[in-house]
Amino acid sequence: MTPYAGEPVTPYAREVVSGSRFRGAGIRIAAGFLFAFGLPFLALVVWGVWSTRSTNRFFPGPLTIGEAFVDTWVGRAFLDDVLPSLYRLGLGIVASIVVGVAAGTVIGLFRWLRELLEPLLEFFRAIPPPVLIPVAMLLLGITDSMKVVVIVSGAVWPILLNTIEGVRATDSVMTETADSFQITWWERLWFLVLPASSPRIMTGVRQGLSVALILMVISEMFASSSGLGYRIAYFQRNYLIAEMWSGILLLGLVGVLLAVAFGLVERRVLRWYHGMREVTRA
Amino acid sequence: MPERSTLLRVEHLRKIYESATGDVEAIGDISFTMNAGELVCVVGPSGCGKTTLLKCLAGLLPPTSGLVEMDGSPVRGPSPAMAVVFQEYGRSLYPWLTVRGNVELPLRHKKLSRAERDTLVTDAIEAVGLPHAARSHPWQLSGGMQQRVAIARAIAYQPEVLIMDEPFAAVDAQTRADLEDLVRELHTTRRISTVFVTHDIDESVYLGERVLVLSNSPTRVQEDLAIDLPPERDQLTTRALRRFTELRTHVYDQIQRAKLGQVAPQSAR
Amino acid sequence: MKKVTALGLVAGVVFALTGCTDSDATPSDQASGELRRVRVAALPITETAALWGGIKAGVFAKHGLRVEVLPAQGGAQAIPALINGDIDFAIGQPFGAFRADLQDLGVVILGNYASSYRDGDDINAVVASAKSGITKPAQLAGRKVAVNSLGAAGDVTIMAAVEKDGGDPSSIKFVEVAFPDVPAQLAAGNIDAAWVPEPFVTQLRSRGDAFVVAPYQAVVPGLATLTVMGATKLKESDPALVKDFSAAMKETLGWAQDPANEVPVRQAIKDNLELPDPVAESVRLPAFGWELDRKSMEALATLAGKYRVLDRQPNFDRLIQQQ
Amino acid sequence: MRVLSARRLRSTRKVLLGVVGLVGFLVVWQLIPTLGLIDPEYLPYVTDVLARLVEEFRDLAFWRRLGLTMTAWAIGLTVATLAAVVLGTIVGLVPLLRRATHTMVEFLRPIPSVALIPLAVLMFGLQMRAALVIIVYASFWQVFVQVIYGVADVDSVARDTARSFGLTLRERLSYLVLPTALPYLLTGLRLAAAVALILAITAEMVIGNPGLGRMIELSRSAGDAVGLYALVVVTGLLGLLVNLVFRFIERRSLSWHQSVRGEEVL
Repeated sequence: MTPYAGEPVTPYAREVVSGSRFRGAGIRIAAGFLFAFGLPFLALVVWGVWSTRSTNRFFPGPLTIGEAFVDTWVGRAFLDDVLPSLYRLGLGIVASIVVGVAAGTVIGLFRWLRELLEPLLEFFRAIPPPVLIPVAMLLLGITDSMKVVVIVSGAVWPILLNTIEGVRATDSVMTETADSFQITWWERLWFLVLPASSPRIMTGVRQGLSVALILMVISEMFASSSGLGYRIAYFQRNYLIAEMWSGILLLGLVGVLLAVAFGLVERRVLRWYHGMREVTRA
Repeated sequence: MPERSTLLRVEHLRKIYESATGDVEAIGDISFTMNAGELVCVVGPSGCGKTTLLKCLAGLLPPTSGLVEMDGSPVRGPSPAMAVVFQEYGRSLYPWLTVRGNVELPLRHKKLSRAERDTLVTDAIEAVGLPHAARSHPWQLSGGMQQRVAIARAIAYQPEVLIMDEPFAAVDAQTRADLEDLVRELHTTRRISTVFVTHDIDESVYLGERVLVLSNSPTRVQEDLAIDLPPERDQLTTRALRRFTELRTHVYDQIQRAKLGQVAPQSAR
Repeated sequence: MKKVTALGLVAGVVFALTGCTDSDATPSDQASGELRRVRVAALPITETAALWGGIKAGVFAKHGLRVEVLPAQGGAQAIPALINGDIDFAIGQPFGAFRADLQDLGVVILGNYASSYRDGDDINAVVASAKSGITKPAQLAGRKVAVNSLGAAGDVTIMAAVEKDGGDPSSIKFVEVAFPDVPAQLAAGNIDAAWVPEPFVTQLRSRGDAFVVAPYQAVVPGLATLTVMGATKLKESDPALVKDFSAAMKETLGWAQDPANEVPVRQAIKDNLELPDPVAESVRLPAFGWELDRKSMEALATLAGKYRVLDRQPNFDRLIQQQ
Repeated sequence: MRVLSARRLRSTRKVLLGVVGLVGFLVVWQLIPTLGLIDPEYLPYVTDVLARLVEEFRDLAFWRRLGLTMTAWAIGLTVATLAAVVLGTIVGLVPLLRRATHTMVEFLRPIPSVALIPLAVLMFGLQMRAALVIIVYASFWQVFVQVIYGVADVDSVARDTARSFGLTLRERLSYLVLPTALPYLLTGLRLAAAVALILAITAEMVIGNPGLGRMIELSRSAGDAVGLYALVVVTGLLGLLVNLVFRFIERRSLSWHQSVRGEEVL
């Protein structure tokens, strides 16, 4: 039904796969594969060769790091360090979305509230979130909830501000339509306000995700005895260079997976939006 | 014609937009009545407050003074007895809902059984000729089809009055003719009372049983004209009738006079 | 509107400039250009008072050195800087040097800086919260104990002390808590006991928390807490500098250890750390001294090996280069 | 005229409400420790914090630290922007490169920059350079991605027109690509400026190179809650300032552009 929905709107994806249809799918797939993995592979090879010649002990080769990765993260460490981190991250993200969207909707709906809070919000958003770690430690102690609070305290702002903006900018005709059909408050929220602001909300969530990941790492670097951030800092303190790199790699993977998961959810939630944009662009 | 009862009564309606430094009088004094089952076209020069009038009728705007009465009780806000079809179909349909979802939305808070609701929705979508597109999203449809969806949504709501605000201003001529016929058809088959606001003189004469010509702002009713064309109308023969041309010319004159009505005192000075 | 803003800005600047203070200004800026510049990384803790005091007292200038103290958060930052040549010397815990040696980073220990006491009140201790009911080391088994940094001298000596007292060292749950955060965490019940240096030991005991053990004293009496480190490279390329610095260091530590100089040493704490004055006056200082106790360090490394904190032993012949 | 004064009235109301909100917040803050809801040791009185703030503002040492932080910020942002503009333009203009770098970019971009702190520390110890690595890495992607979007957004008709008139590469860059990509670039720059500030301060906190972030860490470890809160307020104000300045630049240089005008309509 929605022929355009499958297409993401990044400039990369907009690039239509070139090459004639008659040359066959095989070549196209091969070319796609080459494009997707050619450069990363090349980079790995160059890095590998370089590392065998270099004496810089802070840059081990990809093979060493790969080995360290398996040794370090496969097994118990995954349960002890990775899962708790991901749990806190997940909790933080969910809480940020709930708080951000709920508060953003309320603030967006009432003009006086918006004007009352605007300078405050601008200020709080501008505080670099890691700065709040010491404050959170003072108020909450060194606990899991403190880490989650730190994550939320940073990740909630882009979601909150984008929600306010999205709710505020709800189309006037759409609102009048809802008025004229006497749509109830809840239906209006669910069928008009939230969907209408969903593109902005999703933009906010995307920004919030990367902030949340950063704060997960930092909060663990400061006050923790477990977790991905703690481990990486620990490896560095003990000059376990390859292990440290493997931790960075793992964080990168978490980031990529988070981005992919978000992409899937976003495409689902905003199917109508991307579809509509494709149509208007055509 | 059977005897009709008064459905909508407007008396000395006045609307002034207030702003910090001065007031703008959009509607001066409008009075008219409308019977059940009538199709009344409202036509007037551009910028004469047609949309304001319509919003007052629909209860979306509170009038400054005067009275709007539905079935004998005053209108104080949006009422379930009215449904509005807006000019900007692209903005009045919700793009995140399917056609069916859009038509169904206003029915959700009506106390209807699931089956009743489904029947109403299906029936309305069929009535506007879109059963094949029920599961599409509005933005996948052409402009004309989108306006059909808006109409379907309005009739599924089962209002006593259907209010249409220049609904076809943004579609091309051919589609427009089709949609006009759709409105005529819905009116004749379902006897829905309709207020149709337009700036198009031909359209008002072709569609209406009555045409209300408005003056320039501050708006008054310039003329309340009965259209004595046969109820069976079609694009070719009706528009070719001599009476059609006469009526059209008459309305055109009225509108010109409405415009001059404001200019005249200045030139007299 | 804009004018008001601009006026406010000007007023603000004027206000700021009229009442200026500068808490950075140090009265003892050596003006002489003949002095050789040396960059030393040190932790911002009370023990560093000896270094600060020595500089102010002119000990280093006497040896032709102008010392710039760079505050390091920990050995982890200082040692890479040492290897890169960004700094010349670092004062840090010997355990960092062990780790660096195990990775062949090319770091040597040039001399001692501060040690714990063989008897009497030590400079650090494990303190347990009153409600935990812990009074002796064996009771730490199975409890949550905080150290400032996992996998270092703190947890190693605590495990040894617990075992010595008949407890199961492997069942202790160690967590990392920075020293200043310990009081609040103990009070909140997030941890049962914590290893802290002065002034926290006194502070905690006075509010009713229980002294459990001084792990250094109990396990390796007189263990070095801080040592002076340098890069092997520097030692080879500029032996004269190493020699001068070592001599100055030795003199400084002797100066600081002399009870007659306690006032300037404590003054250095007040000048350089944002500690309340009463604390600076009363904090217990370590034993300063240049001579390394190699045996105590070997004992520490052996214990670390025993408790699987280190998987190999550092090469002490290479690591320790007493000047 | 009418519209203008109506707008003025509205903006007065807005300012008033904003001030009320701010004052309300400060009062609530003052009340919490006063009523004993939170120990003043953990949440100090707002009056104490403001007094400390004034004290800091009169201390040259404070301005020196602030200068260090802002120097790292400015250098990092400049380096990142230059690199991102050059690379982004090249990659954005050549479709082949765009496809080839896609995987790489999509993998590197989400790596949280703070994960590189340990690496930066190992490489540079506690110098400003260590902080710069992190600042540059984080802000680079903000600009880079926007530049690619912008360069790729060049209207195809406009591009064909340019080609048919035989414009040189240089002309095409300055008359076609630059105007199209500029709004994107400025958006990226605004985002990057905010990110760079966050990381400049974070790096100082974690690595310990001198600056505001290190002052925050020191206040924390000294248990100086008043100083800590005062510094947090400073960072917030600083962030606000950076934000306002870059938003102003964006508005100014793009007053003709749809996206900016669109923002002001509502």
